Amino acid sequence: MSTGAKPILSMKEAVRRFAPDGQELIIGGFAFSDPTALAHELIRQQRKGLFIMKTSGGVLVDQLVGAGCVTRVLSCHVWNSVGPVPAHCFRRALEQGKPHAIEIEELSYGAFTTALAAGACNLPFMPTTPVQGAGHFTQRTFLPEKFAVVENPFGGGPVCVVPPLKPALGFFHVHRADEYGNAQLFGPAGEMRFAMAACKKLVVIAEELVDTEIIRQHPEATVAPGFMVDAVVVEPWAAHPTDSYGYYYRDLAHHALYGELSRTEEGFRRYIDEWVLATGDHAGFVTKLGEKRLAELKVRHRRYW
Amino acid sequence: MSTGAKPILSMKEAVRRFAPDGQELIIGGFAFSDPTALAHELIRQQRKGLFIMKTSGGVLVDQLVGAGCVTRVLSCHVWNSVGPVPAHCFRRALEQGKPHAIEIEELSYGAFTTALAAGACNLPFMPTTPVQGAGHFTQRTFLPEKFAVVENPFGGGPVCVVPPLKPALGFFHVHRADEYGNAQLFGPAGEMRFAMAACKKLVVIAEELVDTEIIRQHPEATVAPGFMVDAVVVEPWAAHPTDSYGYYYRDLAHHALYGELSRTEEGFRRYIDEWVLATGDHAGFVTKLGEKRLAELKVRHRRYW
Amino acid sequence: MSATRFERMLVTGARCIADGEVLFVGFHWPMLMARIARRLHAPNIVIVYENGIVEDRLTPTFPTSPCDLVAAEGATVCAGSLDALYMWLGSGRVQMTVLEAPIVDRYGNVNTTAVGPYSKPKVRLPGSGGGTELSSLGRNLTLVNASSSKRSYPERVDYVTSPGYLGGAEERARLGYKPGTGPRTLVNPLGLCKFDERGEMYLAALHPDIAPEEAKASFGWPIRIEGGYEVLPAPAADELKVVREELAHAKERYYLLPEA
Amino acid sequence: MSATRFERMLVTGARCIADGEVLFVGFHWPMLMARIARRLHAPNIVIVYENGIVEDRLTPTFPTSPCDLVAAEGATVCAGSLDALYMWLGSGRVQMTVLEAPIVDRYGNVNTTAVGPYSKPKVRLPGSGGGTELSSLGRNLTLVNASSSKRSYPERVDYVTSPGYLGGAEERARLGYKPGTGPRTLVNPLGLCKFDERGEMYLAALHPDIAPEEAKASFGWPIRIEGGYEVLPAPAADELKVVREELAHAKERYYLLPEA
Repeated sequence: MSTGAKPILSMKEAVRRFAPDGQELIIGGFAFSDPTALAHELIRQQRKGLFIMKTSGGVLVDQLVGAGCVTRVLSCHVWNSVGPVPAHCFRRALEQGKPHAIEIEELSYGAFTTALAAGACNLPFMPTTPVQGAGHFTQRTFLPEKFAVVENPFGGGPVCVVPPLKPALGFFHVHRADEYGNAQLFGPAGEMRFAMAACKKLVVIAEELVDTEIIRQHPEATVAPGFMVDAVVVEPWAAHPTDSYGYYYRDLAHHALYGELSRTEEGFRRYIDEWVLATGDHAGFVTKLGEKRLAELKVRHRRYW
Repeated sequence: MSTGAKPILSMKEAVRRFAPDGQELIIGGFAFSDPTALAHELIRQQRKGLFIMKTSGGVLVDQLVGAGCVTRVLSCHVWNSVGPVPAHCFRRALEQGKPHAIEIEELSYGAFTTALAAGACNLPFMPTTPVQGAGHFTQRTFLPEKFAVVENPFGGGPVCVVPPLKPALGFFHVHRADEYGNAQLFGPAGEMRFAMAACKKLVVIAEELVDTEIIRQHPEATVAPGFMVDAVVVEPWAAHPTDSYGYYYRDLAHHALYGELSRTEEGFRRYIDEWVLATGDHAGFVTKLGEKRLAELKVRHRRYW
Repeated sequence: MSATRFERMLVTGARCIADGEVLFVGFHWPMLMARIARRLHAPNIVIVYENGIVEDRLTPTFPTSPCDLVAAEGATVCAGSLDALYMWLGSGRVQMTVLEAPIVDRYGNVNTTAVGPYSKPKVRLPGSGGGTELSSLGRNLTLVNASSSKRSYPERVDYVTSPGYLGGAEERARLGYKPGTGPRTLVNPLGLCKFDERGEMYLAALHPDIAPEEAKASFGWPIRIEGGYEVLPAPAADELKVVREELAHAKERYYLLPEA
Repeated sequence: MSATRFERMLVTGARCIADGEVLFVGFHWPMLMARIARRLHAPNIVIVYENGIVEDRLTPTFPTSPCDLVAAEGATVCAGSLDALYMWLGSGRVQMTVLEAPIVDRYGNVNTTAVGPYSKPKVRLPGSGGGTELSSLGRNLTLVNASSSKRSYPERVDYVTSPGYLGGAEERARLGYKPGTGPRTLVNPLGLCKFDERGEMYLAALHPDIAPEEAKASFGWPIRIEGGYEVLPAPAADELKVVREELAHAKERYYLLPEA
């Protein structure tokens, strides 16, 4: 939350500095721009007791849960969207307490979006989707005040409202950033603009670092002004196996591979050993994917930016 | 509110079809992208009794008020921002009832934005800036329910809220649109995305009509999807004398000319006679501006879109 | 080869889609149905997704989910979730809403969260995503359930992820849900269900080879069937051709298809 | 030529701006002050405007208002008013807020709406714009009043457009305004005013040639002056040079300047 140049950190260093055991953090992406490279580094550094907020958990949250890094999840959806097949680790944790039990708190995507909007705008609450009668209205695990109902002061009955959500820390995948932290994302933005602004501290994970003059060419695509950003990580392919609009496509085969291996605890361990631990860092992971796969995934049409 | 091709209307025809006497309408722009060409046509067609909503009224609202088209204004600001000099007609109407009295209702820009956001999202109300104690909280002319105060259900005291604002009709200046009504705006957007979505009917006034393939090149800049739009007017220089980002600059000399002439009722009449009535339509107005002025105002650097 | 029940479900669902409408399409089979409809009789539909994409034409590649960004290639609009869920869906601008409902009860309540007790589920499912919004806010809500097993139609779901009529239409109205919302239709391999004014599901149409008794036996409560229920016409040749092409395409895109 | 009082006001205001901060800058003289500060000692400020522009460097052309889009040429961010007013200002991310206050009272309440009765004003003014947000939500709020006439400093404004401390700091707190908001400083041609813990304005600093009695006579109430009030240093040569260059530039851009 300041102007001027920001630290440009390796993923290792960013995780070390910002995300100790027990950290509360929101992770960006909505089954696209999921910074899986961050999850891998959290696993490599053997984080414990994390409180992860993520709208669409996907394979990323599944891996963190499977690796035993997480004790709390706030989410609206956790699944492997290719197939689709289950998020097996997530299921094992909730159904069988393996590798250990986790606490889950749920919102709908709209409620999550509006709670983040309230947090971003520093408003005391925000009307949201009517969800009275839904399970996530009644069922409250660790956020007893995740919804309330107020009378509409202008008449017309009960209104479901959410409190502002203000994550202590956010890690968000973006397409590009400059040294001041100005961060740009093209394509659909989901809830990301609000989510980034709701964070007390914010780290962006960019596919590429660019000169500020490049940022100025598309000022509408800046999803976080530099003054919101605390550090920048430059990590190409950080969102693999999800999509990065204009950069690379969803890696369906890798989703399927993970889906297959993670059916068993042993298979999941193998995936982590082979793809996360043995690779050492994300550059190693990318090398393991191989030139051929990368070439297939690369978006081939010319970007306009 | 439908898919498919939309009527492409001349400004004359759009005003005739959509804006009869007594119409409630919100006009887009926030001292930039003010569709002054619309105001001129409303004056040419001698509209009466309009209820105009406009966040920043500017010279546009001043002219409508001076020409006697308006009985109600909902606004957060009405002034000639070059100089700055007063919006003389607006002052005369409120101070002296000339050419006739008008009713004014006021919001702050934030309250206006949040009321439009609530209208756009179809939410029953929205928390806004605390304005209790401010004049526009207390003073209510024709919107007795423009604010309310509710208790924060999550604790922490009174919260000022606004009801949703849903204008019956909107006319908005945009940069370009296609035949389906997909409308794009570059540069700052102010409250425009919310304001357009809050309207029950919506007409866009585009600097240029483009092929849908052009729209697809910058999907992030689409401020109104075609299915929100009821008709398209193509009118280059429609926002003169305000700016149209990437197209032309604010015409300071013209703002000053208008500011000077409108000091008196007689001078205002002369301006209207000469610049609005005698020109016949906006193409005539643009011709009267002259090649030299147009060349000065045109944005010279290369647009990226 | 004659059409499987699953293929007939896709055709029935696609036929429910009228040309020229704005559709909010949820994950999975609804996406396939909308694609089939677009190729057949509804080329001018405009599809919106929860992440803010507006897809106004057939994409070259079938997206595996709304967040598979091949859905955004050539999109006319890329906005965000506040736009999609509230400015487009909640505003009533979307004319039809299509949501997958793998477990659905008598009153159209959908469970995609947990079977068994929430805190110790027998089967844990993905959760809501935007499903709650589709069912809370969507107009002309059409549910899709590819199963005809009784387990998929309990009398009351263990967990209401996407609210239907809750305990009945009155309860839904009382809690502040807007008029015009709530499920209208359910498409499944047996045929079509509708909802009566009390919010209860009934069998309204069946495929030709399905006997009313067989259909009724698929539901976990004594479901009502209209005396003069409709018998659905078999898929036409062009419909079946498109369905099979799209299923082959989906399979290439790692879609898991039901056993034939 | 020695500095005019107006020029000294601009220098004083510019000096209040610390390098490296995020500033929310309102219409008119605040824009000029921020520009002067940027050229002098604060090149690294980041200026945000209510329409969603982030201006992180000196624009070649001085914008006549925040909506003169020469302000957006080369901007790093073009967003909207919800971003600017709430996500940046209301969130507390803006470290200093500068608002023109042409009529301001004992408790820092600003009137830019109407002099005389609201329904039949003697002088009608523009209204709030985003001014209400700047004073309601802004941190380190600095007001600028280019007048030193008593009419510009009534004991109580006829209309509160931008709330200061209302009837006193207690009232502001009671109504739900956030701690840390409310006016801190007022810059005018006489010097600087500050606000005490009850929210009342007092004279804290004067330019060298201004006697306390003269200053006090400009206010419509018996304003308190600190015994050891500060005497402001005269503008340095470089400050005056920049001020005059920018005034010349502003004049070319149709800014109306006060009579010398």
